[in-house]
Amino acid sequence: MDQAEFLFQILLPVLMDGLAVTLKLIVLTAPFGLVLGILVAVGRVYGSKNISLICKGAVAFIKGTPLLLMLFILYFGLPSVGITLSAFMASLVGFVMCNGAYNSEYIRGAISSIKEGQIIAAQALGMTRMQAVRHIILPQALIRAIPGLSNEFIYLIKYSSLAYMLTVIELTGAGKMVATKYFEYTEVFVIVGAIYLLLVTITTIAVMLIERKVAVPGMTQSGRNMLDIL
Amino acid sequence: MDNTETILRVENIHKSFGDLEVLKGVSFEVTKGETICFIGPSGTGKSTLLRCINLLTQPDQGTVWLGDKEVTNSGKNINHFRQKIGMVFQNFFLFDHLTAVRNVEVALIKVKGMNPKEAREKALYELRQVGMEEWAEHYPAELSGGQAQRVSIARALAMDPDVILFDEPTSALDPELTREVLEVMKKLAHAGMTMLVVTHEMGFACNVANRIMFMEHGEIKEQGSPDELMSETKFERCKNFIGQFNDISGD
Amino acid sequence: MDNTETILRVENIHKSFGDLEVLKGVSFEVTKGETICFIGPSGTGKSTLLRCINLLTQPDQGTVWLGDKEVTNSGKNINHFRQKIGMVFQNFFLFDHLTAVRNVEVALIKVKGMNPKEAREKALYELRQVGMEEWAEHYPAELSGGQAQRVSIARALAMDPDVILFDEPTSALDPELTREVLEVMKKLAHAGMTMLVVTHEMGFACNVANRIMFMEHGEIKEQGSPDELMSETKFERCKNFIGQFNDISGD
Amino acid sequence: MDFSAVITEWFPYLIGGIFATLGLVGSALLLGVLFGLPMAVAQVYGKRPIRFLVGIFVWFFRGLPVLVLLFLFYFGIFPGLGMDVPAFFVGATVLGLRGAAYQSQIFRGAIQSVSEGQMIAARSVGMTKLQSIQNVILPQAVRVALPGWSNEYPNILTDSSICYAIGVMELMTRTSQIVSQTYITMPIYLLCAGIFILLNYAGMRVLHQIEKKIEIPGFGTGAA
Amino acid sequence: TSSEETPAPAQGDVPETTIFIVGIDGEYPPYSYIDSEGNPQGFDVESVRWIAENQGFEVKIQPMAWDGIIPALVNGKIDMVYSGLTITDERKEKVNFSIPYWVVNQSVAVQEDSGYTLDDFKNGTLVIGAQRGTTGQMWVEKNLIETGLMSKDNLKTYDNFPLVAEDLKNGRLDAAIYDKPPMLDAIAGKPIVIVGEINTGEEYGVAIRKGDVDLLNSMNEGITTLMADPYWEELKIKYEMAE
Ligand SMILES: Nc1ncnc2c1ncn2[C@@H]1O[C@H](COP(=O)(O)OP(=O)(O)OP(=O)(O)O)[C@@H](O)[C@H]1O
Ligand SMILES: Nc1ncnc2c1ncn2[C@@H]1O[C@H](COP(=O)(O)OP(=O)(O)OP(=O)(O)O)[C@@H](O)[C@H]1O
Ligand SMILES: [Mg+2]
Ligand SMILES: [Mg+2]
Repeated sequence: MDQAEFLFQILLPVLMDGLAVTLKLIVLTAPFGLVLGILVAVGRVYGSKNISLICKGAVAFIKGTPLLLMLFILYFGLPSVGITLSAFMASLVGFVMCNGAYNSEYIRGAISSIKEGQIIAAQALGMTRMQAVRHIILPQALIRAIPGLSNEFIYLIKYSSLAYMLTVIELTGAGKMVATKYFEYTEVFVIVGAIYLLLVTITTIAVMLIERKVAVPGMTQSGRNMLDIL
Repeated sequence: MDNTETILRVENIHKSFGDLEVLKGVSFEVTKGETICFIGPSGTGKSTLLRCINLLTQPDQGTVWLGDKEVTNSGKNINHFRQKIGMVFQNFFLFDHLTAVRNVEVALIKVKGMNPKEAREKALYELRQVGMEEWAEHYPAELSGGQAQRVSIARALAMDPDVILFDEPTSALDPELTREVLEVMKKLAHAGMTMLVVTHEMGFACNVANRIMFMEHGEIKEQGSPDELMSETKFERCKNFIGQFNDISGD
Repeated sequence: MDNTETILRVENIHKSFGDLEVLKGVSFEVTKGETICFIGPSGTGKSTLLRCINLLTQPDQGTVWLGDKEVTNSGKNINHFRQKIGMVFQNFFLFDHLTAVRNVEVALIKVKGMNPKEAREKALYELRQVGMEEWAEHYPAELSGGQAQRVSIARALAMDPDVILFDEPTSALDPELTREVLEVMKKLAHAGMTMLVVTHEMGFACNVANRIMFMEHGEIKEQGSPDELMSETKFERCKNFIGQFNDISGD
Repeated sequence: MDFSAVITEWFPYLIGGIFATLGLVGSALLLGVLFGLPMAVAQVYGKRPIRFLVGIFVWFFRGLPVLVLLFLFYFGIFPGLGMDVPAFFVGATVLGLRGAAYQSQIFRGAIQSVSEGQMIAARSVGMTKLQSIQNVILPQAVRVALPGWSNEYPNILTDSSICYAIGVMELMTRTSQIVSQTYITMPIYLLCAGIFILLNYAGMRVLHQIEKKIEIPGFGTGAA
Repeated sequence: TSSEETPAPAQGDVPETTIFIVGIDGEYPPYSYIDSEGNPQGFDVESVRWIAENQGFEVKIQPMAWDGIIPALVNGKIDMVYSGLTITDERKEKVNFSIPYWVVNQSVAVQEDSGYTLDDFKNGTLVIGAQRGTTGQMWVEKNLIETGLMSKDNLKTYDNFPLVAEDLKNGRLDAAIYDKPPMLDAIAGKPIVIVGEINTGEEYGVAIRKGDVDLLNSMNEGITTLMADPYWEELKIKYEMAE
């Protein structure tokens, strides 16, 4: 069997199946992670004392537990209390929790960087606190949080590979299967690495375009430095 | 003033921050169409007083009435009163992520529930009133200070308020820009808007105000018409304070 | 002025930002001990001119001489000249992470290589000069605007500059705080410091300046002593500009 | 074998894993700062070619999975340079350089958040650009960056377990080894989670202390 | 670290004993694992130590994750992999294998009260769990999936066998396949029973870098000697691997 045959007939088809699973994981995780991040951040900054404390504790717990262990707990641990999630669901829940917790930190930072005057002015117009948060604070915070959120999205691309530990055969897992069978570790991981690099590059370019689209004069320095991507 | 209906009544407002008593029982009444200027040294509680009126700061004691309704203790209803009491800030506090026209219309849509088309029309109308219609699509960072302040006045006007509170609307501006903004305010005053203005612009105060209130140490120490301020002995402490501005050139 | 030595010479400075020509050939000389005030409308290039003098902005053309040495084209040596040309900014620009005294001494230690003990003494001395010795251990955020500006003057003074450039040093301050800072500047002027001041404070300009320069559209349009400004016909355009400040009260 | 007996027997071995983990994380964090901070400065103030090079570095190290980077350095780069270095060293280097890529972006954001006036003022008292960065910009930027920087700690902690691929046995690996022999799964994984949470908590406490210590009135360190 | 990289001893000197580095999986009892002191142990580990002494070289045992172990071998970071490694044709293209030293039989386990039989398993009607890279996984792929008897989604692969056992207990799996001796350990005390064995006929061998012929020869010689030695039986008894 020559290299080309191995590459095109064996490796790539398997990797493409894996990639599909990886993309499914990412595409499903990201929106929920964002929403969770927003809710937790708002809960922490504007929620009542109890809500704020709960959010803070949950974030500390999630940030403190390595994701792999979190996945093990969700998948292997929960059945003992009667909750049996499929491997895909368990991965998804784990990723959303993790992604949400980190996102909330970036959004929280962005919220606190917004001048107090913005919320005061909104309230002076008769907006309720929550209206002010929704229509005035969050839009600004989200724009500022984009760099952090995109960092987290890139992390998500990479840590989605941990789903493999729960029997979900995504990109990395697919690669590993082929590698163990044929002992072609180097080739396999170079290609898997290249695919991840491609995903990350696409993401960074997409983020750049988004930043440029939502850029508000004087509010961010977004898009200033294309070089930080390439 | 052909209308003597009392539109705003402030009674015995007290406010402390920690140990610091900032307002020590302030009371006054405002007639519809009146323009009142507050002057006085820094840290005297002028801004705090304005904020107590629409409960952006919660007073420790005292009541505020708008027409025949109590503003203090209005609970959830406060958002209704805040629409009726416009406010313009020293640093404009425009919403940084919205264009001028969106700044004006956002509360119309989200608070008043107006439909977007109507809101846009009204917003443009108000921008025209302050001479900013051409700048409707610009973001706050693209406006000069005077322009930003005029947009913020349009934003307050759009809610059709009964009273507008101005907290040092020109003190972040240089003389030329100050002039732009004072012109707009003068126009408003002449058009019969009820206004409470904290300012250091004695020229404006003397020329436009119906009444001037001199505040010091959390109390209204002296008050009267501009003419009284200029002529009578009543405004002794106040004249002393104003005197300082000229000191430096009279050395 | 008993000393007529020319300390600063600015010759034919041009500066454009993109298509916008901000300075169109500005020239003037400053005698040791002189105080010069620059006035003029916003956007006229006053700040840009000051920055061109110590090359914080690189002029496109023209030369600046300090004493008999050329500042422009000084290459790496510019940092030496910047020590000799102090600068005080509208927004103070104190180093936010350093206490007042550390703000004053940091350049002494890091730039002049003074030993920390001496530097501390000198810093405290300069703070005393501006009446801020008691606040030495406070951080910028804990100071009022007037206090912060005084510290920033002390910071400039500590370098023993030949000239100090002030860019609207009081325009971010309210009237009372303005007075504090102008007092300090007046003291400096009387003590013989050479100063270039961009300001809107006509009182200060008339009272303290040896010469007033009226700038418009990137050029010095009119100049002369305060007396000339007050009396002669020469300052026509300038008086027109100043007039605006009073317009509003003379309606 | 019951759980407590297992733990008594294996505890010393786990402790060894904690040290390996801390060693990896510690050196990676240190390397990350040592390289990340200058890279951030270069990216903001550097000339075009330098910015470009830093950009490539960041793209590369953020884009590739840790496992691939480990292979690349362990089997490719270090041997290629004729250096025969221990796996631990390779692990720390890779985690460190990868950390530098991420941290440079955290620091860059912080540097850019320091207002322009600070630089102008520093130059106006005669400081050179480098002096201004050292004495004025960085002391402020570091304070701003600290909260975001603290996210790096759990991130590296998580990635450190991948170093087993080149033979470094840290906490997570040792946990799996114990599981594979004792066949007690959840309790041991939970114990491991507990240790990680403790480590993370301890790290956060230390950071918090530092934040408190360098706190300056009116200067937002955004302490959590 | 590799023998090849140490410079050849100068002429006339007494050659020092060469040290070979042996890569093992630290999570594959009873063949290779780490004891609570942190020392490598196991059937394979003791075997290679015996062979080294017999053949006159020294060994250093290096535990590694599977992901890195073959690249390490190919790149000369280690000199052999002696850790329950199945000999396959695909793998033979990349590395040399010693003569087989062990024949592996797979056992199939199901939940105690499930009623599943070995036939159910072989018909491809069950959801099967296996440890990644083991003979069990390969057997299922070859005989059930590639023959179309079973959908490939019904084979779940795990990082280690305890997790397979855990999921069999949790009910996500109908059956599990694994080497018999460790299977016995893994299911002890759990509601899981072995329903049969499959003679896969697959064999374990030592993987050695292509071209490293001397080492291959001495390992082959060593293995032959060991298997003829009484120590071989002792080892089998010690690790409960006697048939
Ligand atoms: N939220 C607050 N917490 C604590 N102290 C406050 C707060 N708001 C205002 N103060 C203090 O109350 C006093 C009065 O402040 P206020 O802003 O009302 O004065 P002012 O008359 O508007 O002064 P200025 O002319 O400087 O605006 C000041 O000493 C100020 O420091
Ligand atoms: N770095 C820059 N890039 C582009 N344009 C600039 C820059 N700095 C200043 N300008 C422009 O140059 C013109 C002159 O600015 P400058 O700040 O010197 O005016 P000024 O007389 O100081 O006005 P003000 O009284 O408002 O401070 C303005 O139109 C300004 O927008
Ligand atoms: Mg105020
Ligand atoms: Mg200026």
